[in-house]
Amino acid sequence: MLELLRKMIIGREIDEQTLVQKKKGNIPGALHPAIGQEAVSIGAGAALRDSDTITTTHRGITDYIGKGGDVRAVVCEVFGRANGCSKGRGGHYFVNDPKVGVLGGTGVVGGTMAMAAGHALAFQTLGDDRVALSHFGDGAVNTGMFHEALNLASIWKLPVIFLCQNNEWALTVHVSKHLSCEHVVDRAKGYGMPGVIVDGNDVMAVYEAVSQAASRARNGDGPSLIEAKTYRIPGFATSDVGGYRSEDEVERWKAKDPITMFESVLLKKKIADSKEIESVKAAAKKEVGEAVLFALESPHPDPSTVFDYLYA
Amino acid sequence: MLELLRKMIIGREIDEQTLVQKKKGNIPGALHPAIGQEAVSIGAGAALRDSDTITTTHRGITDYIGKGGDVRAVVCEVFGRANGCSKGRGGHYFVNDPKVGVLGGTGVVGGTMAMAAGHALAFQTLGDDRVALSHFGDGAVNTGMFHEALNLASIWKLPVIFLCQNNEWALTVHVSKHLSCEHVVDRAKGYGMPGVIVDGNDVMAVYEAVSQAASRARNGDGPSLIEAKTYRIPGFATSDVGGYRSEDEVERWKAKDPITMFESVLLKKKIADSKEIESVKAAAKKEVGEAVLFALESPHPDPSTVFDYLYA
Amino acid sequence: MASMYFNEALREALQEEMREDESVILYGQDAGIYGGMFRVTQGLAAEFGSSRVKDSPISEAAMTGVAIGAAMMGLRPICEIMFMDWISITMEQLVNHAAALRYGYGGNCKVPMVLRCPLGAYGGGALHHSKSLESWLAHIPGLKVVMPSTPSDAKGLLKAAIRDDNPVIFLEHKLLYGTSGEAGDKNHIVPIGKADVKREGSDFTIIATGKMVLDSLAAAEQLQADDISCEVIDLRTIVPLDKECIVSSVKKTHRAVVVHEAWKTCGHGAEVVAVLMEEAFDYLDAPVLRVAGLDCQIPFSLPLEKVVIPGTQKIVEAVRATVNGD
Amino acid sequence: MASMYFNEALREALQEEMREDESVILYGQDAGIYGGMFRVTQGLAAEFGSSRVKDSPISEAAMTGVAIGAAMMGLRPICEIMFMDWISITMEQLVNHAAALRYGYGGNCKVPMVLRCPLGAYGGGALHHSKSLESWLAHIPGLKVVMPSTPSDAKGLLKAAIRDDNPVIFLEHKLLYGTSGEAGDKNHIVPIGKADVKREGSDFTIIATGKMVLDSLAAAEQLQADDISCEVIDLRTIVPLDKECIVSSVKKTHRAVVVHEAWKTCGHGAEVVAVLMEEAFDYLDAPVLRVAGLDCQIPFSLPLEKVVIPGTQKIVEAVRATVNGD
Ligand SMILES: Cc1ncc(C[n+]2csc(CCOP(=O)(O)OP(=O)(O)O)c2C)c(N)n1
Ligand SMILES: Cc1ncc(C[n+]2csc(CCOP(=O)(O)OP(=O)(O)O)c2C)c(N)n1
Ligand SMILES: [Mg+2]
Ligand SMILES: [Mg+2]
Repeated sequence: MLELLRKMIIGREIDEQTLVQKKKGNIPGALHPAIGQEAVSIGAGAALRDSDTITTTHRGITDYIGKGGDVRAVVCEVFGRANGCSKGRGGHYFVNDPKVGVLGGTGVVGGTMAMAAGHALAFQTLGDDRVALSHFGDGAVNTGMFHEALNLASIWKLPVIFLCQNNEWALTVHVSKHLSCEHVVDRAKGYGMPGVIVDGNDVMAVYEAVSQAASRARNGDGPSLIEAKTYRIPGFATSDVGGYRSEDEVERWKAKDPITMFESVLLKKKIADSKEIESVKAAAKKEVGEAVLFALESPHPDPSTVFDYLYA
Repeated sequence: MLELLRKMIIGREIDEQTLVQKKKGNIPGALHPAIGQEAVSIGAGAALRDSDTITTTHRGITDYIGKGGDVRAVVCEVFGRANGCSKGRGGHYFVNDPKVGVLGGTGVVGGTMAMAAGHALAFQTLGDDRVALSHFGDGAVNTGMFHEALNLASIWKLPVIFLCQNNEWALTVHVSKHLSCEHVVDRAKGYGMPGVIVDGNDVMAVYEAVSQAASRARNGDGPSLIEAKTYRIPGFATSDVGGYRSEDEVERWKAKDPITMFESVLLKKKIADSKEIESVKAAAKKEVGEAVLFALESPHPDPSTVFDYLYA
Repeated sequence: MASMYFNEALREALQEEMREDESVILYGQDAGIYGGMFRVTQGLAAEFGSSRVKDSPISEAAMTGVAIGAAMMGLRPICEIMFMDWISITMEQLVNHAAALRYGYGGNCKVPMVLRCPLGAYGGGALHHSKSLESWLAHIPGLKVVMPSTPSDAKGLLKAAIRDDNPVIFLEHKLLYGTSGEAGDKNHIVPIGKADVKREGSDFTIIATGKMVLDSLAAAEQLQADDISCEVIDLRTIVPLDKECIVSSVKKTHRAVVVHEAWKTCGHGAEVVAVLMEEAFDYLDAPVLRVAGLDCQIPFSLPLEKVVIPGTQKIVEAVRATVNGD
Repeated sequence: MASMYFNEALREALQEEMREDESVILYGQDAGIYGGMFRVTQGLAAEFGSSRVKDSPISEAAMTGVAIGAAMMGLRPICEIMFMDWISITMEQLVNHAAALRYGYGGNCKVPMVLRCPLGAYGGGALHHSKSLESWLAHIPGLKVVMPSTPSDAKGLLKAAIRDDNPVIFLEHKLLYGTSGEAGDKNHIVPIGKADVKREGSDFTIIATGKMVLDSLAAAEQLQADDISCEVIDLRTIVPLDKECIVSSVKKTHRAVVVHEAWKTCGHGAEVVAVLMEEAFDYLDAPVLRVAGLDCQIPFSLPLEKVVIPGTQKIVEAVRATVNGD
């Protein structure tokens, strides 16, 4: 359980420290921090095996960490370095680590949802009991891709889990203004699959829900839809100029910080004492800090290699 | 009510007679007859005003007739003649008659569903009380477009009716093999709109359901989803080589022919006697027959006009 | 006349047309309350209200389809697709419906819609936020495709696009939003289909679009030092293409390069080359080369992005290579 | 070796590869039990079962996405899009994912999928069942684009496409399905990226693809009567383009036309012209013209369709015009 906490903090630290580096001008492009959503990413990853796969989104760094992705590789990638997990080609949009089944991120909302079903089709066809999980946001629920992927996965009974990180906002549009039903899972019946709502700030609750969906999938009973209710604390990206939501709202959710909440649980259940927790925190902070320094010193890709990896 | 019968027979006759002409080699391309589905097309059209609009599909001739479309214009179009409703450009895929709000057909499954919502957006913005209706098949329910259009129409509360002609087959794939829920309307909740199942071979039932949805839309209460359960009697198109469904199944549905059924109702309720019905039939047959002869004698478009209507 | 930013010029065009004509409405993801990812629609929701300025769900295909339907029924909708990379989602609605239905319905409708779309690399956008796909759109009969390079053209062309009775794709390079210049008054309209000679010259013709016009002007400046006098033509509209303008320039200069940021293979530069082949072959003293994006997915790393995306230096080199005949 | 139809040759390629390699699977709308709209997959569901041959719902975007994911995880999926007009629905998955992810993931995956797609006008298909959109695909770095003209090339190229480790778009002209010829045995592979000289000639080069190769051969035959000896090059693959083959032919003949059915503006013919401009300018005695589909939505009426879609007669005229220099 301390491992869950550790990973949540790693995810948080990567976001925090890269935001600092971004401000310093050391990172090109925008960043999409997932601060506040760590319980979903880490709980989901923990419920899966290394050989299972996940796909994710533009906000996928912590999802990648949850699945066991390498810290240095992703931090170097955020900085666009040659030793990043995408060799500097992708940036934070394209997190991937095939060794632990992260294949992977995208910049297109909804873009990897059918891909996850494709992973699952391969598992089904090859006759093994692996499962695929697709992370996506509430905004993605209105893409045609969401619909096509869930319908297809259902009729082909694919071992795939659709996990919506409903963080209440699609950039600057509130879920109540873009979604035509109250809960994302109100759509589950239309795909003939179970739909479960879970507290997305409770890492154990997410772990449980994903575990159940995974066994269902492994048993050949097909896909599931899980809606994790959570919240994005920072701006939608580093380009966010704000003005679309209240400070109050943000503060209310800050009070439900998934890391703090999980710490209390650990303390209350006497799984760890505060000293242990502090040392996990310090170690995580240090690991990420070192990764950032390592990244800053890492080489940029050589321009002469620009076409590498385009074709196999 | 006799008018409903008349239009159903007109639709049927256009299909029957153009199928004969197609066999004779007088019509290019494929045809997509809607025989067996007339009650949906005609019932829906009758429930709307001339100023309301419909969009339709590749199988839209009878939908067009139901909305009051001109017989000669569409028959000439099926033959690709210069005086057709699309000036020979579109064939049966592009039925349209703006005078009575048919705008219109498409060859792309799902392709006009958002367009119908767009009609509705115009009505809403212009502040009038017109409504738009989108005809589509069960196969279209799995397109991303279905999903995006229904969600968007719902959150914007557009005065649009989504009417699924569930004829059990998407070409050669049975609805149970392509749709991940039992009924199309099982998806309605996910779009926050009412979902109503109606006997699609009962013209009055369709009329009722569409009338209700139309008043709802006119009252500013937003879109509805209606599922009309019906059946396509002939092949999916003139290119169908068969082999995917049983003769039995087809025979069972032939016994529920919407035209015969409606005739019995008219007789039973003494709204018409069999003589009147026969004369409606004869007149309809004659009208279509004359339209076919007229089309056969009509000129083809002049090649020098090929670019006409490309740009406004 | 006051100087303004490119995105302000666009906003002014929208605002003026919306004030003028009640049938003009607009929507897009985050285009309403927030004012658009690139701030183009800022303040418009406040002025015109949510019935005319809307936030849309992430549904690019339906967004386009809705514009088509609304346009048929008398509105002049303007729909914003946030990045051109995702216009790919709605190519079906564009090729089969927006561009096609007037023809398919035998002239019984028109589709006066504008689809606005930021495009181009802007530093670390990576594979999904950097593309220039104008060639796909130029390939579709029934569309018009517009791509301004200055605030003045941006305003004048957007006003023309809104008033046009056909579907117009309006392409805005992200790096141009922060450029500034005069943008003309309420009556400033730039006709669709007319190229503009942004710099006159006698020895060489550089044909460019969008942000590449600025890079071409910078290149022309450098080449002047070598005594190569470059004419820089800003196509402004890709469809319809102002063939007369480019052909007559090349008849004068006998040498040309075509510049665009989009991928080279099957990019619209190939079309311009083919047109010159067809209509100016006898006047050409050297082959017309293309300076274009490398045929590579667009990488995140800035040093790599710089290799893929063309700029002033590559234009200068191509002109020199043409002149030197190597 | 027995002669067979083009669609049978495709089926044989699928069948042989599926027998050989268990990781090859296929699906498409009506591709399973029914055997495909154009009968290409007939009998395959019966032989290989529903775990390897599936009917798909009408979900072109997800169909493509599933192929991408399955390919990443070790399968070699073949996905059929029933008409190329609807490939427009899945351009997003093709440009941003199929073609991009290997690059975006720094080489950490490969995407060995084939997307088969019938294209072209075939008499009364009208606006939504007639298009040829290969230029869009050729514009995307990371894809290969294949377009055979004979049963033999169809079989050999499809086998090569299935074995290729990259996403391959495989384009089949509907009017070719019913043509016949020898198709080679189990070991017959045609390498992707090699054009084929379908007829040798000394005076003129005709460069064509797909069904237009047959029309070009017919044109060459007619032109022989005028004593114009035409070489007919079948590109076979549009990406990668066999530049060497076309350039060396043009260096010999000094005159060329490029022929395709796709719309002219920004069609791939423009790319071929631009390549000849770049690499064979000094050898050209006349401008390289394009014989291509008119820039018009494709009409239903047969007399109109005939105007829009090119054929033998237009090729003959273009060659004559080039030779006569008018
Ligand atoms: C197809 C597509 N349309 C629009 C965008 C621009 N965009 C990036 S993130 C985003 C909001 C996504 O919302 P959600 O799915 O809830 O994910 P979150 O950002 O909240 O994690 C949008 C609209 C995109 N990336 N892809
Ligand atoms: C986007 C798209 N994909 C595939 C097709 C080919 N196609 C034509 S009709 C059809 C089946 C449609 O089924 P349904 O929506 O139930 O309508 P029906 O034919 O039963 O009236 C298909 C797959 C198409 N026209 N458009
Ligand atoms: Mg969200
Ligand atoms: Mg059906």
